[in-house]
Amino acid sequence: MVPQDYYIALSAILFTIGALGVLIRRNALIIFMSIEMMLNAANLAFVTFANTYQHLNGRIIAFFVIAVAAAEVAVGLALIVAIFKSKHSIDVDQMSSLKG
Amino acid sequence: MEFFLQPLTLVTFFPLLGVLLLFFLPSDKKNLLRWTAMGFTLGTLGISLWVLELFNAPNPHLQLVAKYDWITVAGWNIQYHMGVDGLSILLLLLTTFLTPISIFSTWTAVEERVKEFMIFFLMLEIGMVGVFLAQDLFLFYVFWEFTLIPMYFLIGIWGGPRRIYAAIKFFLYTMAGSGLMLLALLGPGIEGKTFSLPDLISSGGIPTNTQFWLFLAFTAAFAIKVPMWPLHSWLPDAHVEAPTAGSVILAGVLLKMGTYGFLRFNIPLFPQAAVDLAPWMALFATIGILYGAALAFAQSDVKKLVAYSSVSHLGFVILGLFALNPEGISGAILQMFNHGISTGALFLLVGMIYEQTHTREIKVYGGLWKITPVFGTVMLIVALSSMGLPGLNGFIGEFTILLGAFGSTAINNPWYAGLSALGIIMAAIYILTMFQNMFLGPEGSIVEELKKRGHVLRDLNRREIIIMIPMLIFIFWVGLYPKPFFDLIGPTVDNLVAALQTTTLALP
Amino acid sequence: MLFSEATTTSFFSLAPWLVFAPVIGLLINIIIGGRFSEKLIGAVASVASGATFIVSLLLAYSVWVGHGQGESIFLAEWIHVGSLSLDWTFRVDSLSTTMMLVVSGVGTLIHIYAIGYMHEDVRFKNDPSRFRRFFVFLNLFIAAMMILVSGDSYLMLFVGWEGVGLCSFLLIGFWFEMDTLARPSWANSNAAKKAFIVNRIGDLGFLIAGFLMFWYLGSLQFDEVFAAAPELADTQPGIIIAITLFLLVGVAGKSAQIPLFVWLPDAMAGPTPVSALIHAATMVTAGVYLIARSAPLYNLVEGAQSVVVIVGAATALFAATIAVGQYDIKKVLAYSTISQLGFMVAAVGMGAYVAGIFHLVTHAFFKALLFLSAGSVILGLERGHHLLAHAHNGGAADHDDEEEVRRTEPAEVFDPGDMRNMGGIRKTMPVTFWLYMIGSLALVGIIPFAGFWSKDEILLDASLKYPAVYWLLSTAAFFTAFYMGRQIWMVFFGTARHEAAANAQESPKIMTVPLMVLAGLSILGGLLNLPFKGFHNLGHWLEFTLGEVELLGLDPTVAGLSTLLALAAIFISWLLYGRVTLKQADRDPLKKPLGFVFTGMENKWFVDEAYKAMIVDRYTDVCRFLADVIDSRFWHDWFHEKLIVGTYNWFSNTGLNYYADQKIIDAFANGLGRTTKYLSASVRRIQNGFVRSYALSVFLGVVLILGYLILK
Amino acid sequence: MPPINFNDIEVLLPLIILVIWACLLLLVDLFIPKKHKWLTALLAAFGLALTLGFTLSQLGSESNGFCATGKPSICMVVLDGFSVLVNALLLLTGLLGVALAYGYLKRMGIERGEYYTLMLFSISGMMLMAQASDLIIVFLALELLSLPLYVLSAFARSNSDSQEAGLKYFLLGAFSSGFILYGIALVYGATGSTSLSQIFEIASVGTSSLLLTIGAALILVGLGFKVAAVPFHMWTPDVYQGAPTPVTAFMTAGAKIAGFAALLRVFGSAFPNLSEDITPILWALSAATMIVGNLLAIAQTNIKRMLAYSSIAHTGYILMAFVPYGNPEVAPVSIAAGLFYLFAYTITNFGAWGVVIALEQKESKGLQISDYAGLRRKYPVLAGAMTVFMFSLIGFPPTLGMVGKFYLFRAVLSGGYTGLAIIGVVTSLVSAFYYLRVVVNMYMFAGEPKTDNEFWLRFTIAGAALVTVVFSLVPQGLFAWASRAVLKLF
Repeated sequence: MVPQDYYIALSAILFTIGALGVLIRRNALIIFMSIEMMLNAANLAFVTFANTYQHLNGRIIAFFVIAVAAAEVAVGLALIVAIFKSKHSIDVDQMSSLKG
Repeated sequence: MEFFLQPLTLVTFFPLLGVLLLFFLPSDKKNLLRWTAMGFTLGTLGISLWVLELFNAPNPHLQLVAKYDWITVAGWNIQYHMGVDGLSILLLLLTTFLTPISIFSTWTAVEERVKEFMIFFLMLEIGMVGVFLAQDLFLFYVFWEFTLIPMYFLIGIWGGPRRIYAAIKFFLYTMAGSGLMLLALLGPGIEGKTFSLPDLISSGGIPTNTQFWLFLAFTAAFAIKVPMWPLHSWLPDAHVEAPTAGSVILAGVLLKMGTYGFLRFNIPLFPQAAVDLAPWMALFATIGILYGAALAFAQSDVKKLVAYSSVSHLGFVILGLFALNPEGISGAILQMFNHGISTGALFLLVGMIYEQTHTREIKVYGGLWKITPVFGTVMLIVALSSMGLPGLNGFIGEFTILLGAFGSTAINNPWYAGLSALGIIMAAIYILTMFQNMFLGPEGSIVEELKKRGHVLRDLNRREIIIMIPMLIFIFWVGLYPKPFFDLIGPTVDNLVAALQTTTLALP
Repeated sequence: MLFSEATTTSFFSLAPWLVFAPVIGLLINIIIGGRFSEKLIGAVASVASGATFIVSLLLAYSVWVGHGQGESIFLAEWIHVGSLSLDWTFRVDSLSTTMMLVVSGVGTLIHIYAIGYMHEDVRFKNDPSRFRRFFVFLNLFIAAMMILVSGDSYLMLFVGWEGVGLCSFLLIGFWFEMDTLARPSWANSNAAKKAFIVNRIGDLGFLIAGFLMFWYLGSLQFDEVFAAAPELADTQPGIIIAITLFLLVGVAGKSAQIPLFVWLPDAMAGPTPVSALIHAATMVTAGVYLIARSAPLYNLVEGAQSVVVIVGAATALFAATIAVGQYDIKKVLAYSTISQLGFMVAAVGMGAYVAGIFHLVTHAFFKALLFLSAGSVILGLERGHHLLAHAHNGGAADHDDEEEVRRTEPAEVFDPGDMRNMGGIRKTMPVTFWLYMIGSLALVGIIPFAGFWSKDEILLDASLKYPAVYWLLSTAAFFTAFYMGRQIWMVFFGTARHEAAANAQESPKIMTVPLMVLAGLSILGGLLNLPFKGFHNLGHWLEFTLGEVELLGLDPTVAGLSTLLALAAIFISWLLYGRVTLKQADRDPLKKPLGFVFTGMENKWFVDEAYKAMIVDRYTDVCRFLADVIDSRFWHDWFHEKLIVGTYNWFSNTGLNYYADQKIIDAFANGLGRTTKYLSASVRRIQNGFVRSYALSVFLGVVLILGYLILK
Repeated sequence: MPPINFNDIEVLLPLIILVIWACLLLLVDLFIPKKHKWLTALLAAFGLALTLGFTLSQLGSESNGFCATGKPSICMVVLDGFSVLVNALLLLTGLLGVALAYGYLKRMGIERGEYYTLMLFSISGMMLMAQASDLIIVFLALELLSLPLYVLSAFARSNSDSQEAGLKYFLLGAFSSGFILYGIALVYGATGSTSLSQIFEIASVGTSSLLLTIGAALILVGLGFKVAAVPFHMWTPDVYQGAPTPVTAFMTAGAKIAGFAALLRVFGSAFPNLSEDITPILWALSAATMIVGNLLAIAQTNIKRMLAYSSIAHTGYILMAFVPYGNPEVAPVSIAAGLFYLFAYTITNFGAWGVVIALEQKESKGLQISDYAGLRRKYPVLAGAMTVFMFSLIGFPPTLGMVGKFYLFRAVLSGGYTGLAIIGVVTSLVSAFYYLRVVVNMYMFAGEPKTDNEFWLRFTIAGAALVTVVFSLVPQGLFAWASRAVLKLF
C-alpha cells in the first residue's frame, strides 16, 4: 500500500500547482480551473486523513467540497460569461480599470 | 431633573439649550442669532457666578460634586463626575467670562454664516467648561477632544487665507497628543478599576516606573496644547488664521486646558514622576520662555507676535506648576487667568484694528496713539499687563511663579528661575517694540492708504469700549488686590502640595 | 497697631493719601478733564501734587513729634500665597518722609512750572490736546514715586520702582511722533523704549535680589529682612553679598550708573519739566534711596559696599568727562546728573548715608532749578525763533493765537537746545540767567550754596575711608565746575550766535516763580545739615531710621581744596569759552589740544555704539535667526512641512499621479523631491488592478506566515 | 438516522426561518410586477425583522445543536450569547442594507427582486458562520455568504466596473477559500476531527504539532481575506469601488462581522493553546492593516475607495482587540470590545455609505470627494450627519467611534500590547487627514452637489447619526450587551 505521506505530499504539490496557476495564468477560465485544483488537493488530503483515522468524516467532507465547488462553478462561469459578452475577452489582465 | 439642576451640570450644559434653540432660528436674522448666543453665554456667566457664590473657598476639596454612574458594566467604572475646587474655579470663571466677550466682539467681524458660528461657539463653551469641571478621566477626555471640533470649524470656516491649513494642523497636532493621553488614562483606569480622579489619587500607589511613562504620555497631550517648546509650531498658524473671537478663546482658554491638565492630572496622579521630572519640565519651560520671547520680537505680524508671546507666557505657567510649592502653583493658576485676560484682550484689540485696516503687518502702522487715543491707551495698559508691569495683573502671576521656582526644592536649581526672569526683560523688548512701532512714532503708511480708500481710522466705538472695560477692570483688580483670587486658589493648592509631600520621597 | 502711639498729633493714618491724592487728580483729569481749560487741568494736577506735599509734611511732623518713631500704616492685603505674605503697607519714617518731601515738594513746583511750559510747548508742537495727557502722566508719576518711597516691603517699593519707570517711558515719549527738533521721527519713542528696557534690565537684578531675600531671609518686608540678615551674614555671607550686588544692578538701572547709564541722556527727549522732575530730581535718585533703605544689609558686607563705591565714583568721573564734550544744554545737564548720582551712590556705598541723602536733597533743588531754567532758555529761544519766522512772513507775533502758530512751519531746522545757537542770553532773559547762575554755583559747589555742603560731606567721607575714591571724586568735581563754566559762558555770555538767541524772550511768571523758590532752596539747602555741631539736622533726623551715623565736622583741607579746584576749573573754562565769544561754526576750543580724547567725550566714549554693536544688534540677530531660520525654516517649514506633510504628500502620490485633492493639499504642497516621486511610483505599482498580483499578495502573505511558523 | 431533535431546530431557528423566507421571497418575487418591487424590499425587510425578533428571543439561552450521537460536546452548531448578538448585528446590517438599496437600485435602473433574496441568503451564511462550531460548517457558511456576494458585486450588469469587481472578488475569494479549506484539511489531519471542541481537547493534551499550527494559520489567512486584513486586502478597494454602493455598504459591515465572528469562534474556542504562535501573527497583521489601510486611504480621491481603505484600517483596529485572544482573563474583554466596535462601525459606516449613496449619480458620478464641496450650504443636515460619521470614524467624541476605540484600547492595553495600541493611536491620527478632507470639502469649499430626496435613505442616515451620537453618551446598555457576548467554551 502506498504510504499516506505520499498522498499528502501529492496533495501539497497539487495545491501549490493550483496556487501558482492562479498567479501565472491570465485566462480567467484557467485561473478558475487552478482554483478547482486547489480545492481538490484539499479533498485528497481529507480523504487521505479520513483513511488514516478510519473515519467517515473526511470523506463526507470531500463530498461537501465537491458540492460547493459545483456551486462556485455556477456562479463563476456566469460571471465569466457576462464579462466575455461585454469585453470579448476573458484575460484577467484586461480587467484593471479599478486600481490605485 | 435633579441631574440637570446640579449647578455644575447646569453651567456646563446651559449653552446646549442655546445650540438647540439656534438650530430653529432663521439664519438670515443675524442680530437675533447674535443676541440669542449672547444671551445664553451671559446666562452661563450668571450660572458660573452662582457657582462662585456656592463655592466655599476655604474648603480645599472638590465641591458641588455631581456624581452619577455613567458606564458601570462589564468591568467599567465610569462616572459622570463633576466637581470644582480651587484649581478650576478661576478657569471656569475665565471661560464663562471670555465667551460672551468674544461673541460680543464678533458683532461686525462675522457677517457670514452667523448661525453656524454661534452654534460652534456655544458648543465650544460646553467643551471648555466641561474640561475644567470633569473629575472622571473618561469624561475629561470626552470634553477635551470635543473642544477640538468646534474650534476646528471656527478656524477652518471663518479664518484667514490659510485657514484650512491652520485648522488641519491645529486638529492633528492636538489630536496627536490626546491619542497618547487616551492610552495613558486607560492605564490607571485598568489598574485602579476606576476612572474617577479623586479615587485614583487617594488610592495612590502607582509604581514609580509606571508613573514615569504615564506622566510622559499625559505630558504629550498637555504639552502640545499649552504649547510647550518645541511643540509650539501649530500655535502661530492657528492664531494667525483664526478669527478674532477664535484667537481670544484659543489663547484665553484652550491653551489653559493644557496647563490645567498638568495641574489636575500629572501632578496629583503621578507625584513621584512629577517630582523627578520637575527639573526637566522647568528646563523646557525656561527654553520656551526665552525662545517664545525671542521669536515674538522678530515677528512682523502682530498676531504672530502675540502668539509667540503666549508660548513665552505659558512657559512661566509650566515653570510655576513644576516648582511644586504653593507659591509657584498658586502663581501659575493666577497666571493662567491673567494670561487669559491679557492675551485675550490683546487679540481683541488687534482684531479691532484689523477690522478697519485688514492688515496685521506691524510695519505699516505707526503713530496710532495720536489718531486713536482711546485705543492706544487701552492697548498700552493691556500691553503693560502682558509684560508684567507691577500693579497690573501679569506681574502678580509672574512674580509668584518666579519666586516659587527660584526656591523650589523640586526644581532645585535657581538658574531656571533666574534665566526665566530674563524673559521679563525680553517681554519688555517685544511688547514695547510692538507698541512703539504701531502706536508711537510718525504716522504709518496705512493711514494714508486708508484715506485713499476713503476710510478714516476711527477710535474704539462704544461696543468695543464696553468689551474692553471688563478686561481692564480685571487687569487692575488682580494687579492691585489679588487677594480674592488667591483666596480661591490657596487652600486647594496648599492641600495639593501637602499631599505631594506625603506621597513622594524627594520633597522634604 | 495703627495708632499704637495714639498721640493726638499723629497724622500717620493719612499716609495712603500720598498715593490717593495724585490718583484722584489724574482720574479727575482723565474723566472730566476734557472739558477743562488748560489752567484748570494744571490746577487740578498741581493741587493733587500739593496735597501730597501737605500730607508728607504732616507725616514728617508726626514722625518728628514722635521723636523719630516711624509707623507702618496698613491699607490692604496684597499677596498672600504660601509663605509669602505682603500687604499694601505704608512705611513712614524719617528716611521715607525726607524722600516724600523732596518728591512732592519739587514735584509740585514743577507741576506749576509745567502749566506755563506746556502751554507753549504743545503749541510749538501743534497738538494742544496733549496738554491734559501730560498732567495725567505727571500725577501718575507722583503716585508711583510715593509708592516707591513709602513702601514697607521690597516688593511694594518695586511696584513704585517700575511704576516710575513706566511714567518715565510715557513722558520721554511724550512727543512720540517726532524727535527733539519736532521732525517726524522715531527718535523720541526710541529713547522712551530704551529707557524702559534698560531699566528693566536693572529690575531683573532687583527681582533676583528679592528671590534671594525671600528664600534665605524668609520675607520681603523691610523689618523682617533686616532682622534676619545678621544671622545669615554669619552663616552664608555670600548670599548677602549676592543680594546687595543684585540690588546694585537695580540701582545702576534706575540711577543711571555704569554700565546702565545710557538711557538717561536719551531721556532728555522728554519735555523739560520731565527732565527736571524725573530725570534729575526724583526718580533717578530712587537707587540712592534703595541703598540707604537697605543700609542694614549693606552694612553687613563691606565687599559689596566697596563695589558700590567704585561704581558710583567711576560713574561720577566718567559722566563728568562726557558732559564736557556736549553741545546740547540739556545733555550737559543730563551727564551732570549721572555724575552727581555717582557721587550719591558712592556716598551711600561708603556708608555715608546722611551725606548721600543730603546730596540727594540739595541736588534735587539745584538740578531741578537748572533743568527748568534750561527749559526756560529753550522756550525763550523758541519764542525768539518764532518771532523771527513771523517777522519774515510779515505776520504779527502773536503767540497766543493758536491758529497762527499752527500754520507756521519752521522755515529751517532750528535746534533751540544747542548751545552753539545761544550766547548773550544774559541780556535777553535776565531772570533766567540769575536763576541759572544760582543753580550752577550750587552744583559746582561754591560756598555757601547748598551743593557745597553736601558735596563736601561726601568728599570728606571719601577722604577718610577710600582715599583713592576721594581723588576720583575730586577730579569729577573739577570737571563739573569746568563743564558748568563752559555752559554758562557759552549760553549766557558773549554775543548771540543765532538770531533766535538775540531775540529770545523771558518766560512768564508762572514759570519763573517756581524757579525762584527752587533757587531759594538751592541757596539755603545747606542749612539742612551744616557740618557744625548742633547743625546736623538731617543727620539726626535720619538717625531715627538708619541708626547711629557718624556726624562729621568741616575739614578745611578738603573743603578748601575742592573750592580751589572748582574755581580753577571755572577760570580755565573762562579762558577757553568766555574770553572770546565763539562763532557758530567754530570748533570747540578743546578739540585741538585734547584731540581724540575730546572726540571720545563728544561721542560719549562710544558707549551707545558699543552697546548697539555688541548687544542690541546681536540680540536682534539672534532673534531673527531663531525666528527665520530655526523656527520658520527649520522647524515649521522643513520639519513640519517637508518631513511630516511631505510624507503625507508622498502617500497621496502613491495611489495617483497627481496631488490627491489639489484644493486642500495646495496648502500642504511643497514640492516633492525626485526620490520620493520614484518611490511613490514603485509603490503605486502594487495596487495595479491586476487580479493576479492581488493573488500574489495573498500568496506572499501565506508564505510569510508559514515561513515564520516553520523557521521560528 | 437519529430522529429529528427539536432542540437542534431551536438552536438554528432564526437561521431556518430566514432561509425559508429567502426561498419563498425568490418565488414570490416572480409574481411581483416590475413597478412594485418595493414590495419585495418590504418583504425582505419584514423577514429580516422577524428573524431579528426570534434571534433576540434567544438571548440568554445557551445550547448546542446537531451533536454527534452520544457525544453531546461534539456538535455542528452552537447557540450562545456571542452568536445571538452577532446574529442580531448581522440582521441589523441586513435591514440597513435594504433601506439603503431600495432607492438606489431604482435610481440606477438595476432594480431586480433577486437583489434582496441574495442578500437574505448571504445573511444566512453569515449567521451560520457565527454559530458554527465545526470547521466544515465554517467553510460551508463562508461559501454561503460569499457566493451571493460575488453575484451582488456584479449586480449592475451594465456597468463594467461592477462586472470587474464581481469577477475579481470571485476569483480571489475562491482562491482564499482554497487556503481555508486546505487549512481545515491539515487541522483535520493533525487532530482527526473538525469539531472545534474536539480540536481544543486534542490540542490541549499533546504538544502542538506544526501541522496543526500551519492549518490554523491557513484558516487565519482565509478569514483574514474575508475581513480584509493586510496583506490579504488587495481585492477590497477594487471590489468596494466597483460594486453597487449599497452592496459595498453591506459588505463592509456584514462580511466583516461574519469574518470576525468566525475568527473569534474558531480561534477562541479551538486554538487558544496556539496563541503563542498565532498572537505574533495577529499582532503583525493588525499593525500592518492599520498602517497600510490608513496610509493608502490618504491617497484617494474617490470617496468609495477612501471608505474602502478606511474599512481596511478599521479591520486593523478590530484585529487589535483579538491579539490577546489566548489570555483567558482578557479574552472576554477582547470579545466585548470587538463586538462593540463592530456595532459602532456598522452604524457609522452605514451612515457614511448612506451619504455616499445619496450623492451618487448615474455612471459613477458624484463619487469624488471634491463633489462634496458646498454640501453644507445645500443640505446642512446631510453634511452634519456626514460630519458625525467622519468624526466617529476618526474616533472623536461625542460619537460611538470614540467609545469603541476606548473599549478596544482598553482590551489591548489589558493584554499588555502597548506598542500595538500606540500604532493604533498614531494611525488614527493619520486617518484624521483623510476624514477631515471630506469635512473640509463640505464646510469650507463652495460647490453644487445634487441629491434626490429618498425617504428611507434620509431616515437611515439621520437615524445612524442620531444613534452614533446618543449611544456614545449613554453607552451603558450597549456595553452591557456586548459584555454578554460570551463564547460558549467547552
